[in-house]
This record gives sequence, C-alpha cells and structure tokens, in this order.
Amino acid sequence: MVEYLIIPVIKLIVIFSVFLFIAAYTTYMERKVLGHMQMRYGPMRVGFHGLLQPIADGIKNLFKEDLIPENADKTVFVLAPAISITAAVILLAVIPLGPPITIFGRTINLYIANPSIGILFILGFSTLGAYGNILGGWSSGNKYGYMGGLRGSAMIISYEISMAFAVVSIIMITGSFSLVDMVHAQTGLWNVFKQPVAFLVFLISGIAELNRTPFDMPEAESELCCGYNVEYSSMKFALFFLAEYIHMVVFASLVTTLFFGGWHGPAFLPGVVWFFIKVFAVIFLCIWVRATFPRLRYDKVMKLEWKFLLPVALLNILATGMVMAVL
Amino acid sequence: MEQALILICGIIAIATAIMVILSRNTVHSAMWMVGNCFIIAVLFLLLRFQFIAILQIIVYAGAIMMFIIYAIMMLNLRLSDDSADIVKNLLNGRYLLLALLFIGIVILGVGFGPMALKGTMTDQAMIKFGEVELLANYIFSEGLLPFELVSVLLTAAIVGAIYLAKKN
Amino acid sequence: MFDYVWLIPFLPLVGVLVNGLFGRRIEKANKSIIHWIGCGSVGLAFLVTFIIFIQMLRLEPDKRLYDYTWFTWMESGNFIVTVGYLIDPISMFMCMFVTGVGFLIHIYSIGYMWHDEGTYFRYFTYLNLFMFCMINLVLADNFLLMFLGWEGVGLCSYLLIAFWFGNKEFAIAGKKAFITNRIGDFFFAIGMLLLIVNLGKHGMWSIKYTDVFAHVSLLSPDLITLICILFFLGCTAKSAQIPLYVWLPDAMAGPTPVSALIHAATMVTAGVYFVARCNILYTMSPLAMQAVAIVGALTAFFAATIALTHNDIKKVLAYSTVSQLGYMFMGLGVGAFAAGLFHVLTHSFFKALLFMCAGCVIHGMSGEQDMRYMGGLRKKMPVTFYTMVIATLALIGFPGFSGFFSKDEILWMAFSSPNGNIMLWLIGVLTAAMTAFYMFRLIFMTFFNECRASEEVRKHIHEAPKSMTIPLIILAFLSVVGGYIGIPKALGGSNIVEHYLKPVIGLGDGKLFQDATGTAITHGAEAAGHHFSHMIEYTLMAITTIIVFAGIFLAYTMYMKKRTIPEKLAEKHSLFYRLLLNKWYIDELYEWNVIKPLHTFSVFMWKIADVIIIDGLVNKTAQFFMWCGSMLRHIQTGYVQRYAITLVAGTVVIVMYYIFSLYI
Amino acid sequence: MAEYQNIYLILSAILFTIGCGGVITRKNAIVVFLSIEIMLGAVNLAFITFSRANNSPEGIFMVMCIMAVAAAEAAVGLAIFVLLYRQTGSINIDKFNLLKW
Repeated sequence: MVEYLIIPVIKLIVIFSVFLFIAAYTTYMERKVLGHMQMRYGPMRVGFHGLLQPIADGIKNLFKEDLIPENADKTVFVLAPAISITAAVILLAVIPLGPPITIFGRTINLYIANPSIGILFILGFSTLGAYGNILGGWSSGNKYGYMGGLRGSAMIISYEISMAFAVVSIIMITGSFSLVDMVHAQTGLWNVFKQPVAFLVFLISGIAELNRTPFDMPEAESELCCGYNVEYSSMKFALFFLAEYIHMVVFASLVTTLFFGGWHGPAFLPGVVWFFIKVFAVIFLCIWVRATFPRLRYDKVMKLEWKFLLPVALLNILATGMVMAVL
Repeated sequence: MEQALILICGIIAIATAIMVILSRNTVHSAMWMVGNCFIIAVLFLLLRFQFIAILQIIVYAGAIMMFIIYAIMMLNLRLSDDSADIVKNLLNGRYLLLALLFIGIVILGVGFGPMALKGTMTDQAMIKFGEVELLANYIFSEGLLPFELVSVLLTAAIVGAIYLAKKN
Repeated sequence: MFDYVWLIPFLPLVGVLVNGLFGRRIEKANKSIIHWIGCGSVGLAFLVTFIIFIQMLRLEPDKRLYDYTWFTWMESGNFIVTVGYLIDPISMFMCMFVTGVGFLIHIYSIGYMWHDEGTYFRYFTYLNLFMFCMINLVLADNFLLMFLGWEGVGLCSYLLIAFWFGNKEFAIAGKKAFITNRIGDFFFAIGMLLLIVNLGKHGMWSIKYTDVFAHVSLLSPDLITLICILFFLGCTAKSAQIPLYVWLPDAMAGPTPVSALIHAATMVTAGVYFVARCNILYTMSPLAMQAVAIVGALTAFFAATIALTHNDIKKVLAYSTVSQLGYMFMGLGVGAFAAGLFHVLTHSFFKALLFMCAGCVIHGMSGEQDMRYMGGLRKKMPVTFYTMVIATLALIGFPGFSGFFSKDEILWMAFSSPNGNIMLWLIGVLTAAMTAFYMFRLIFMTFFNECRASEEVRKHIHEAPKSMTIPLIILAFLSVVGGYIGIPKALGGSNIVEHYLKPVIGLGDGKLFQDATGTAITHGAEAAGHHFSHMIEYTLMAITTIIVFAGIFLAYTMYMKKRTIPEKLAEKHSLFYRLLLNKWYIDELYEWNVIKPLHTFSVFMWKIADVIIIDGLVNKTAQFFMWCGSMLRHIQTGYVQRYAITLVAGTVVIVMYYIFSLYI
Repeated sequence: MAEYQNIYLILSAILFTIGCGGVITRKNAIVVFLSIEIMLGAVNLAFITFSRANNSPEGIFMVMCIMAVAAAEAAVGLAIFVLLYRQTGSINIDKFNLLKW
C-alpha cells in the first residue's frame, strides 16, 4: 500500500509542485536574463529585485475578466488550454531527477515512473501539446489565431520528425528506450560528446517544438499579434503560458538526460543538484538563443527542417549504425 | 478490479466512437476520435502492451489525427453538409439491421468459438513482448520482409501525397 | 573426341548475334568490322570443320561415327529431342563444302555488297544466319533439328531473295520462294510426324538418325514408301524439282553472291543430302526410288529446254542449276548415292563459280543482266572470262574437268544399275547436249563478238576487285581438280568418294548404321561392275563426249558464225520458241489451276464464312453482353456508400456461412 | 488474461460496427475517414487480444503493419480530400460520382 500508493502520490505532488514552481520562476529568469542582455534590469519592483513578480502575475491573471468571444466554438475554446497544460505536465512523469535516495530506511527512486518506453512516451505526448495551440487558435474564431494555429501545428509536426530521429541515434547507442537506462549509459562519457550532431539537431528542433524565438511561428507578435492565444485572457492565457514554460523546463531536463549525463557529476554535490544545475544551464541557453536570433521567415523554417535537419539526422543515424557495426 | 477498468474503458470507447459519428461539427468529431484513440491505447496498456499503446498514441493521436485536424482547418470546415439528418440516417432500418446482424455474428463467433491457435510463447514472454526488445528481435528476424515492405509502402504514400498536394 | 563440334554452328551464330544486334552501330563506326565478323566466323567454322574432318579421316572407316549431344531441346513424356550433332562421312562431306564454299562466297560478298549503304550489316547477318541453319541441317543428328535447319534456310532464302525489298518484284519473288518452300515443308513435316508416330507405336520414342535407321524394319514397306514420297515432296521444294521448282528462277532477284551460295551451291542441295542421308529408308522402297529417278530425269531435261532460249544470264544459270539438281536426283533414284553426292560437290564448285562470274559480269556491266546487251567482255574482264570458261567446261562435262567425272558416273549408273534403264540414260545424254549448247551460248553472247551495251555502260566496264576475283580463282582451281577424287574405276581411278561414303551408304559392307533386316534391293554401285564390261562404259562415255562436242559446235555456229540462225529458227518455230521462252507456261498453269481457285475459295471464305458467319457470331455475342452491361450498369450508382453497404452485406453473408459451418 | 478476452472481442466488434455505421451513413468525407480509423482501431484491438490470448507475436506485428497502413492512408487520403475540395468546393462524398454510369 505504501509502496504502490502513498509514495507515488507524494512523489507526484512534490515533483508537480517543484516543476510548477520552476516554470513560474523560469518566466522571471527569462525576463531578468533578457533584460540584462539588453542592458536593462527587467522586473525590479515586486519584492527583492522583483523576486515575487511571478506570483504577482499569477494573482493578476486569476482576477482578470474571462472573455469568451462570440464567434468562438466555446467547448473547444475552453478545452484548448487544458489540453495544452495536461500534455505538458504529463511529461514530468518519466523524467529521472537523480539517483535513488534513502529516506526513513526506504529506497526512493527520484522519478514517478520508469516505463520501458520512456522516451517514446515523451515524444508521443509532447506532440499533443500542439493540439492545444491549433485548437485554441481555431476555436477563437479569429483569423490571426487561426493562422497561428495552422502555422504552429505544421511546424511542430515537421520538427517532431527530426527530433525523433536525433533521439533514435541515442537509442541506438543506449540500446533502451528507458530514460534511466540512458542516464546510466552516460556514466563514463556524456552523449553530447558521442553524438554531437544529434545534440545539435535535437537542440534546434526542440527549440522549434517549444515555439521559442527563432521559431515562434504560432505567436509571432509582430506578424500575428500573438497568434493562437490572441483571444485568450485571464487564467486560460496563464495556462497556455505556463504550459509553454513547463515544456521548456521539460525540454531542458530532456537535453540534460539525453546528452549531458542526467544527474551525473562530481561527487561533492548530490545528483539532484547537478541535474538542476544542468537544467538551468540549458534554460539559460534557450533564453540566450531568444535574445540573439531574429525570427525566421515561415518558409525558411520549413526549408531548414526538411532540407537540412532531417537529412542530417538521417545521415547521423546511418553513420551511427555503421560505427556500431564496425566496433 | 481489472474487469471493472476494462468495462469502464470499453464504455468510454463506445461512447467516444458514437460521438465521432454523431457530431455535427467536424472538428468535434476529430476530437472525439482523439479521445477514442487514447482509450484504445489504455486498453492496450491493460493488455500489457506498453509499446503498442505508445505507438497508438504517437501514430494515431500524434500524427494521423493531427493531419486530419490540420486538413479540416485548411479546408475551414465547420458544420457537415448532412448535419441535419445524421441521426435519421443512422436509425435507418436497413443499417440498423446490418449493424445488429454484425454484432450478433461476431458475438456468436467470438463468444463461443473455439480458440484454435495456440502460440508457443509463455505468458511471461508475452509480457516481455509488450515491451520492446523481443518485439524488435521478431521484427528484424521473422518479420523483416513485411517490415521492409511496409517502409516501402510509407515512402510511396509520402511521394503520392506530395504529388497530389502539389499545386501545378 | 569431337566434343567441340558445337563450335561449327555456334560461330556463325555469334556472327549473327553481334552483327544483328549491334550491326547498325558498328556499320556507322567502321564498315569493315562487319565483314571481318561475318567472314571471320564462317572462316573459323570452316577451320574447325577441317580439323574435325582430318581427325575423322584418321579413324578406321567403320568407326567414323560420333554422336555428340549438346543439350536436351524438348521433352514430352518418353519423347525426347536433343540438340546433337552427328559426325559421320556424309555429314562431314557436306559440311566441308558448305563451310568452304560459304566462306569463299562471304569473301566475294565483301566486294559485291560494299556499295550497299546501311544494309551491309543486314546482309552479313542473313548470310551468317544462313550458315548457322545450313550447318544445323547438315550436322543434325535427328530429324527435328535437321528440320529446324531446313526451315531456317528457307527463311534465310526468303530474307535474302527479298533483300532489296524496296523493289516490289523482288519482294514478290521472295514470297514466292517462301510459300513454295512452305508447301514442300508441309509434306515433309507430315512425313516426319508419320515416322515419329509409327516408331512410337513400337516404343521407339526417338528420332535420331541412328535410332530410326536401326529400327526401320519395324515399319511396314507401304508406310516407308509413303514416308519416303512425302520426304521427297519436301525435297522437291527445297531442291527445285518438278513440280515445285518454280521459285528458283525467280530467286535470282537476290544479290548474286546469294544466288551463288544458296540457290546453287548449298541450300538447294539440302534435298539431295537428305535423300542420301535417308538412303536406308529409300533403298527399302523401290517405288520411291523410281519416283525420285523419274522426277529427277524429267526435271533435268525440262529445265535444260527452258534454259535454251532465256536471255537473262542469271536465269540461264538458274535453270541450269535446276537441271543439274535433276541429275543428282536421277543419280540418287537409281541408287548411286555416292555419285549423286559427288555431283553435289563438283556442282557446288563450278556452279558457285559460274554465279560469281556472272556476278562479276553484272557488276562490271553496271547491273545489266540481259545477255543481248553484252558481248566482247573477254578483253576487259580476263580473269572473269577464263574462270567462267573453266566453270562452263566443268559444267558441261568436258573431259578432264570435274563435271565430267561426276556426270559420267551418274549417267553410267543410270544405264547400268538395276534400277536404271536406257531411257534415263538417254534423257541424261540429251540434257548434257543441251547443257553444252546453252552454256556456250552464254559464253559466246557474253564474252565474244562486239559489245552491244550502251555507250555509257561500256565506259564503266571493268574487272572486279581483288576480293571478288581471288575466290573465283580458288573455285576455278577446285572446279578443275575437284573431280579427280572421284575418277571411276574404268578410267584407272579408285573413286575415293565412293569408298569414303561407303560406310554410310546403303546396305553394303562396313555400314555404320545398323541395317534393316528387310528385303532391300541390291545396291547399284555394287552390282554395276558385275553386269557390264568396261567396254560398254567406254562406249557410252565416248557417245556422251561426242554429243557434248556437238552441242558446243552448234552453239558456235549459231552464235559465232551465223548469228542470224537463232532469229530464223525462232520465226520458223515460233510456237515452240515462245513455249520455251515462257517456260512451258508452267507458271501460268499454276496460276490458273492452283492459285485462281484457291483465291476464289479464299474470297468466298472471307466474304461469306468469315465476315458474315464468324464475325456475325462474334458481334452478336458482343452485342448481347453489351445489352447485359447496359442493364447492369444501373447498379453503378456512383454513391460510395452504396458500394460500402454491398461490401458489408457480402462480408456478413460470408462470415455467417463460416460461423454456421462452425456450429452445425 | 484469457478470461477477459471475450469482453475485448465484443468491444472490438461493437466499435467496428459503429465505425461501419459511420462509413455508411455520414456524407462528410473526413468523418467517413474517421470512421474508418475507428474500424482500424477495433481491428487492432482484436488482433492484440488474439495475440495475448494465443501467446503468439504475429498479432502485434500485424498491428504495427496496420498502423503503418493507416498512416499511409491518412497521408494519401487527406491529400486527395484537399485536392477534391479545391476542385469542387465540397467534401460531400455524394458529389463525387464521376465514375457512375
């Protein structure tokens, strides 16, 4: 009973709140980092150096008026943010945060589940996030939202492919779909050194999956005035926003797990700490990319995927296979 | 416990399936269909086939249904042409008769028919099969030829789809 | 031991494939490669033949039989046909001169066909194909493979006669040859099937020569006669005998080397070869032998009379060929198989030579074939002239030349053999006289007196190129010497040919094929010496010679001394002259008696039976189904879901059936 | 596992029948397409059940093949629908009857 119900529930609650907290503070981090990169301070007012800003934003969103446009398909309009946040949160279930720890004489694994198909689980459910975007954009009955939804879903479907192919090469050298096995396999050398090409492909297509700046097709403020969530307000908007940042954190964890050796690190710090250090490093990288690159034109985005990333990922698989066959 | 789960899932599956064909709005149909796919995946999980379950989600929910919704949106379809008389059509006598016949036959055949084939594998092995390694071994040894043929089929489908969708 | 015999047919086949498949490109690149391939393959084939021939000669005479099986051609129950080649004296004898003379003619063709643009490779492909078929015909060890070659040479003959198919007359000549040959082949095939079926009744499911000849006693004499006659009908078409000779003179439409190769030296002797090959069958059927002899003699005489009046140089030679083939069949018919084959050999030398000389003349005369517009070529074409005179002397049987020995042998056999009689001899001698006359008529008209050609043609008259004259000289040499291998005993020779062929001919001693136990007639060559003294032989020889001289003299007076005589004669006996000039109206006879009725019948079948009855039936059937379709098409509503319902209903029915069959 | 197989099979049959009904009655081509997907899902379920009940791997393999076929079908089918829509401005399948007599 304890083994199968209480501990998982506790783990669920802990991990869920930790990641929600991290996601909330990622918004703060983004604003701060961007601000400093652009020679300004970012939020400063609420709390020390604006530390309470995310909480203030949350409260503000909660109390805003909830608008539903007349033209909207109401059911879908309400459903879309829910889908989005669910698809994001569900991914947390399989991410291993650290090596097993012992509390009160019990060995506790620092993950909710370790299915044999872990990475497929992530690939499968991360795509579902696109439903939120596309349905939200379509259901609001607004042409910008509609355009954003279409563009976003097309891009996500496309980049999903090269992302999966980059993962395939990792699966090949690991010989398992389980994320825990993947971390274990990197005890000696991190995958980023074994599979640099796959890492780059994964990073680029991952940023695209997140709809982040060089690839922020569905939102594209200057073109589509915020795209799919143009009609959303208050908590629904907050859910979209949160989902996006949870996605980003999960993506950072995934990069850490797949390429940076998960919780592995010098012994002077516990594994969980190493894991989060790496996660924040990757998040920082994402923010840095956002601050650096301009948005690509839509057709160039597609061209980059189909004519560059996909062939490169395929060739990488081929090369991996050949090297494995030789060794 | 398990039986109850199966029954609940089954009822949900049937309900979502019926909603697919009853919805007047095409997008709603597609969304019910996504739900149906999920429930089928859950049923696969209950049958201890993790791999097939996640495949069901990736392929159906992730790819096919995404395509379909995408297509619906591109064509900007909302209400179906026949939205007025869906129920009338469904309750048409001959269709109902056919459907009842069908269910009856399958229940007759399935419920009391003997299970003639018996595989050579044990239950444990089959559980393993639900994971990945044994299935991979099977695909790349005995099932290699059909597997490759399927890949050819997919390639052909992609080429065909691109050709069809291309504007001249 | 002779296991490489397959090379002989294979080499020309390689030539066919290379020239036939890539010839157009090769010809564009370098024309001379074509004839290097064409001639080279045949030359190599000749070389292989020669080696095998020498090897065979070194064996004991009664061991000169080797059957090489290459592969199984077809198999049907017990009946197995193999592709195999038989090496024995008779096949090597034929193969030697087929490849040898063929090779010379290939070389000659280089010069003759060089100016044909774009068809050069086609020509050599056909020639090589012909060699392939002819070698198959000669070397085959069973009837069916021989028939393959037999049909093949017919095909090549058609292709080559109609080589310049742009000319409608030539194309018609080709068709005529082909169809006439088909008629013969039809009888031939029936004969072969009869043979297979009747041997099969006795459990002998093989048509190899060796097996057939060993088991020929299983067949009843009447059946053998029937088969022999049917075979002979096939031979009359291939070897241009009465009644199916009509195609050969028209076959002169083809290029002259083709006439030399096919219609004088090799293909037309296939019939002679075949009868000689089946001599065991024929000797068992006196009636068939009689028929062969009589048809041969009649043909010899008949064709010679036509040749008397013709003015086309090639036609004259063509009729002369028919006439000489008649001689050969006469020889075979009286049982002198060796003599017949000997004449085949010598005839192939001098007739090929004659045609090639005629080709040189035509070549020199810019394509003119009518002798009335020739004359005086002696000075301008010396090589051609001398070789042609040698060939003519050989043909008319001038003492000392090859034709003398072979022809004399046949005439002597016709007189002395138990199957022969004085009438056959008389016809033969008369024919010889006519031969002498028309051949010298040809020589005088062509080479002597003043040139009657037009001014323009006269300017271009020239000797043929080296590649054409060298084969002439070689053949001229052979025409003279070739006869000396067969000097009869009466003249102090030993008749090598007869000795050489003895193991395979007839039922004498040392035969290679198992003989039939039946009551065959005594062999002519054996019996001849016993009945008659050398004195009679000398007398007959002298008479022949004198008559030949008379013929020459007559020609000399008519065409050298008093050149008005021919015209006067023609006027005086205009009926007879026109009869000869129009070939006894045989073609017209066939036209009225065979072709016209056939044509009428065909038109009837076409207009009534085919169009009205059969087509009507088919159309009505089609209309019925169209009507059915127009009724049924209403099912095709265009509504996908209707189809789906039908599909589901069908599935329900099928599944129901299985479920209920499961429970009941 | 074997004791539940009949539930699965009956469920599969019902789902298949519902899909069938959709194919037969609906006029909207995309809904027809979705109904076909329901049928495929039902078939997959049956295959998996048989595979489990009989302890044989062929069923699983078959399901993978069916999924591949479904994906191919979706790609080509949707391309055709888009094309038809461009041509006729509708995807009512009763309007596509050019091949009728």
